[in-house]
Amino acid sequence: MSSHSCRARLECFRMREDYMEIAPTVIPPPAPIPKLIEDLTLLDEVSRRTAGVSRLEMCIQCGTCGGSCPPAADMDHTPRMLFAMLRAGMRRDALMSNTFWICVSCYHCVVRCPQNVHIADVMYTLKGMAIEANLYQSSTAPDFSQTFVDMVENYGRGFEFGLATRHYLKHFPLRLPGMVPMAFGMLTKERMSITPTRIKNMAQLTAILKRAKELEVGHHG
Amino acid sequence: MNNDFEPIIIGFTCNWCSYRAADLAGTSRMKYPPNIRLIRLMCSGRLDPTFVFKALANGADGVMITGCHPGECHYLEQNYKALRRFHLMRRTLQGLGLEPARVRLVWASAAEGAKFAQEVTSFVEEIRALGPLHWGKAGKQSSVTSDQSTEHSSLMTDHSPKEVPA
Amino acid sequence: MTSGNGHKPNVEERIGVYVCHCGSNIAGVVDVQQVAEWAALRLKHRGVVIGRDYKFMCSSLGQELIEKDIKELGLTRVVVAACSPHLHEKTFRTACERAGLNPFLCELVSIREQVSWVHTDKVAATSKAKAVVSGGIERVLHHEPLEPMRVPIHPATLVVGGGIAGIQAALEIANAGYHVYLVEREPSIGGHMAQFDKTFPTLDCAACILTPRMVEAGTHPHITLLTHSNVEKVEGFVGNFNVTIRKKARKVNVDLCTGCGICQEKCPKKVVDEVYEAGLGYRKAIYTPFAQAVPKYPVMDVANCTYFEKGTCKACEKFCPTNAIDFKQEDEVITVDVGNIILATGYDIFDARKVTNYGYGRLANVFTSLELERLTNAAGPTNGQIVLRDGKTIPKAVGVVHCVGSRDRNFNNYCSVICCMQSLKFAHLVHERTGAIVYNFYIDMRTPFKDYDEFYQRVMEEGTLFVRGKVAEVTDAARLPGEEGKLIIQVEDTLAGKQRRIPVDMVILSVGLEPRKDSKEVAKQFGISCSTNGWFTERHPKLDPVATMTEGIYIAGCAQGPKDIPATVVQGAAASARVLGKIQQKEIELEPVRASINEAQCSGCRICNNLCPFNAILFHEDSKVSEINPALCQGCGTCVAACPAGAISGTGFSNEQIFAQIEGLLLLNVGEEVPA
Amino acid sequence: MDKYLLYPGCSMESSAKAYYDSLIKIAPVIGLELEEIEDWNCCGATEYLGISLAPAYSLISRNLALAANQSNGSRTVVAPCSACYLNLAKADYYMREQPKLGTMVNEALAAGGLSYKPGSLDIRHLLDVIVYDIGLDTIKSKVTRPLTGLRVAPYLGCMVPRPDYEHRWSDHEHPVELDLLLKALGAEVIDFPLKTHCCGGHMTQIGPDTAFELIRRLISSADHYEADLMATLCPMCQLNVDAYQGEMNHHFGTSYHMPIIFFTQLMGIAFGMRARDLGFGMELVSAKKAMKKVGVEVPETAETAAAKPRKGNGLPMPTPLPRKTPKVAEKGKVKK
Repeated sequence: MSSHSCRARLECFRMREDYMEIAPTVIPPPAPIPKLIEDLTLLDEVSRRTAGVSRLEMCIQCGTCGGSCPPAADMDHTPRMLFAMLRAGMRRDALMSNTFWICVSCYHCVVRCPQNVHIADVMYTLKGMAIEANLYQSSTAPDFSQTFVDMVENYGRGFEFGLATRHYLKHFPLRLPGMVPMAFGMLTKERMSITPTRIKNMAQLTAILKRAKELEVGHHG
Repeated sequence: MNNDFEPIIIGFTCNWCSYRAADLAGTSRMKYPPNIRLIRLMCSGRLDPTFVFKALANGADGVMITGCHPGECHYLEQNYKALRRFHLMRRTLQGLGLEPARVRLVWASAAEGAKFAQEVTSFVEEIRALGPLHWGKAGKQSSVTSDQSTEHSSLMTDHSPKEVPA
Repeated sequence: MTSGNGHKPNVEERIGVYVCHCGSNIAGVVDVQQVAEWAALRLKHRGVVIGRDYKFMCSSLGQELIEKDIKELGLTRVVVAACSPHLHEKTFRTACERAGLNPFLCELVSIREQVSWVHTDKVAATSKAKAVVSGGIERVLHHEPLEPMRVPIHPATLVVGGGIAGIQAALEIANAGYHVYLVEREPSIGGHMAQFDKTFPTLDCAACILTPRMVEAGTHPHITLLTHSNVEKVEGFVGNFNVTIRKKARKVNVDLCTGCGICQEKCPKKVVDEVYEAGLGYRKAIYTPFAQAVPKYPVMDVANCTYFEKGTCKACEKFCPTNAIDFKQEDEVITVDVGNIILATGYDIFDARKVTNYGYGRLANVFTSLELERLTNAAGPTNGQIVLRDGKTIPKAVGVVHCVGSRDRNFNNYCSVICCMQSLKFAHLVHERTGAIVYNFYIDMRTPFKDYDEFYQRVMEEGTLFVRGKVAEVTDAARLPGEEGKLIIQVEDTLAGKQRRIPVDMVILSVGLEPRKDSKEVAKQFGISCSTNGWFTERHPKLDPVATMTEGIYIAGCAQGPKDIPATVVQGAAASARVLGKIQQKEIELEPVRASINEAQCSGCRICNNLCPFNAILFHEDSKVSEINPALCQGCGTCVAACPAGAISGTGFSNEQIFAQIEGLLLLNVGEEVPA
Repeated sequence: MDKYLLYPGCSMESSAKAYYDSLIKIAPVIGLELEEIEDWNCCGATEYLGISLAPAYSLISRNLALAANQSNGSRTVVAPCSACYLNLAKADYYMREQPKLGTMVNEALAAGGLSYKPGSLDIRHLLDVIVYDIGLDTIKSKVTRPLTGLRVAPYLGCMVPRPDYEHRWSDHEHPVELDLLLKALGAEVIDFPLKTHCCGGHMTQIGPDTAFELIRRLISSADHYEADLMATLCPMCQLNVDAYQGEMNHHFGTSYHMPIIFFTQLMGIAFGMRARDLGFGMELVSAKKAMKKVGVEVPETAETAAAKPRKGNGLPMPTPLPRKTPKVAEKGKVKK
């Protein structure tokens, strides 16, 4: 009985500490940098940037997404937890999560979700927001995406060999030797070209992307 | 477009769904513009196209027809008949040189107060953008003989009472 | 212009206008005094003799005000501007009636729900209130004194559906001394409840409590049991329905049959029983669905009978000790007269094969809840043994999945109400009978009502493991040690925040309830409405849950929406109470909102005939005109709008009334301002 | 048969060359007329959307605009690559559903002198076109060397049957189209439980350990069902399962050998074409042994490798749900 109440008191204490993190105005937190108070604009921002609709407000926290997710084991938070964090306005914690970087876009959660939440698209949105806020952890994924995008913006086409080598050299230099047989095989079987192809009307694509970027800034602002 | 223009809209509701939707909008204190005036019918199937023409001819700028959702009519399927008539009516109006958008059909269940309010709001805005309808206003006649036009316009501009003729 | 039929507005009428403050509900936004004064002044030439505003018109003082004016000022019409007519129309009509004015000469217009509560601009709201009052005044001028119609009520009742709801309703009415026709399409009454083993939360045996009721219904002198029968046609109206029923041929002469069961024993043809055994057991081609069936007579399944297939066999006939088998028996069509109808047609279960990620139909040891009911039932295919689909292995670990097909926008978005309790019941039964570890996977545990949550506590105490999370998939693709040869339930344990893979031997899908596949056709046949899902719509979701929009037709049980056995029984009893009330009245008063045809104007085109959903319009071949049966007509007015000759008018909603109201609303009637 | 606008996608030029080669070979046989979209660009794969919204959708939509302008009487774009198919379909769908997005994208396209009206094209996957437009009967009639005795695990991966905006597939989890096609070729098709599970996608690049686990699941399951090879319709799936199989084996200390072949290659074999012309030999996990089984004369075997329901004391299984069954589509199949 006494141990029970003691634990309960400890729980309370811990909960209060957690709460302090969220609401620093009540009691100043020990950390010198004040963390954000519940950021109620977060959910709205995510929806707006997800082609206008996310349906996150409809989530019933059933966990179908987390249960379906093939790489869930490697995620900091299951998608469901991430959505709860978004609704709680925990911007910093949510954007620092590796969850959306591990998402493999398999759409299992999307078709199974009983509330039709646009999960995969939300994951894309969060990637963009994390990059913008410079809040992502040491994941190599953002860099991979950026490298890919750079290539597409330069050539109009993906260029696997360049991408793979650049990425591996940068992030997994120790693994590269292990990959040599594979890369060698790919090259000798003519499945990888060493030189990239460029589309003919690159100027047109560049103009389109330039304009789109300007529009995007306006959209988010 | 004249921003001061306050359109008048006549709304037809059925007794079972859409009138109750309007009631629900009221009991939930949802807000919509005061430009709509409702007439209760038993069913949207009762809607005689002449009601619409009469309303438009007598000074309404738009007509909103509301009823139960298809498949939920309390008289089984009479709202489908309303739907058919609605399309016919729009075509006729177009033939008469009117914007078919002046007549709108809305399905609203008794639980859809919010939808009702939102539809009214958007319809008022749409009609406001279309501008006043001058159809039949010149030759307005009625069995009721009186100086309606002055009173009518005075009421329409009640927002600025100073314009009311003495 | 106003009148299509030459009915001129009679400004001889004396109208009283009453504007309600409703405390501050209306007066807070609308200048009620101004509205009342405006009406009295500017619509004087339209017959308004008095305009009053009052704090609460619906109070007895407010009503007395109207009554007094009717008597003293000789009012012939009353317009009340207050709340919605759905709330107080009856109040003010009754007040008029008390003062000697025909109640249908009163018009209630809404300036609360449609004005003060939805608008904020006081000036605009007051303007609108004036227009609304003006519309009411013009309309009331065209009102006519009406008398409610009275029709006699036939004392017999038709109950459709012989599940527990229908049985309960039939017994209540029969016990009160009135006759009931109980129609059931299966060979026996009993419904889904007869398939169950135990009922939650008391765990009493379903058969033990149901079969006495079934027997009572089967032997009751006031109940005519029509099993293996379908309703073919419903004609007539409240108090006077005429129902055609097809009694499908049993191929068994029930006058001779003793129900000894030898025919089923001897029948060589084994058929999977998709109905009673939920596809989990077999029956013969001639069968009674279960031992305690009521009536006890078997029925021949012609589609599967060897004799009908190949022309030889007749084993049943050979062995029947009373020569009751009759291969030549034909369907019999009967008609019955009843005054009221109760629809208790029940539900279907959700087809679990649609949730492909749960593998039902592909993975052998995934069962539905109904299949499990049969497995646990001592009279079931395994004599109550809970085993895997191989028929012998007892599971060591079992997962019960809640919300299958329910609360899911991909399937049915509603909660099926019973699944949580049903799943808890399975957890208890499986644990008790097999000693297996039982997991329950739930989204939210819903255990309202008496003793339900206590049952949840009990199942927890028994050691059932609860995992909060909707199951993502059930698979046989083993990935980790210990998964080989098992079914793996993959789920996020949302309370632990981790994905789990739980190997089990058996998965039970707690499938939701769905409207009967043919519920929409049935609704149409009986002239009632149903929701988009297919549940029958009640007259009022709270205050009139067993009546329908069609007079004389009541609903009970799961046909109205998912519910458990106690609620079903309550509805059966409630519907019967409503019917008994009607029967006691001997005759019924109908709202006089009806359409009628002016014979002189009718061209006999018959356009209206097919439009009427209630078949109220009859065409007289001899005089070549149509006529409306006022007792059948529900007053929707579709025919009025459609009549090309303008020969049909609808009481209460005539063209004149609507035209006048339009003019009123558009203020075409307003007179010159005359100094007071 | 109508002409189709082909959007090959970047992989078809490099890592999935075998897919492209075999497609070009089999197309004329089954009467599939393809015309490549002029100067198409990359669809952004699964990467661009993670960086930014408007540019990503504009990038995709440039292809749609080019396709819509390329008048050859066809309004159907066919994409053999899963990610390309999904991206094109998704852009078209979202621009229809969210007019704001459509306006924004068109504003961007205008900078390049292009425009696209959402909904003006049908975006379909190659398998969908082959099964529903060409039809299984036509396929069957062209088979000269049935793949009798070859146990194939049909593997679709994620992005073709999901999210399936236009409801083109029989199911999200266990679609039957690829199974039926392979059966039409005479192969023995296993009821592969992971047929729409993930191959790891880009995780082979950014988090190999995660990807290896996903690849292992697929291969071990296919191996468990004793498949001779996996048949796929996605360049990324093929690349991950094929090229990273060695690494995966190394990572887990396993020794799986599970060839993965494009379904178009198997079609070519069944049509009697030479393996070399169909891009065989480009796979890193050799399909030599598996393919040896084909051509060996074996009598016609059972339709499916799935175990028949056991007779005896067992309880009956529920009857399977009636599925949408592919048949020869009528001309001018309209958008739902």
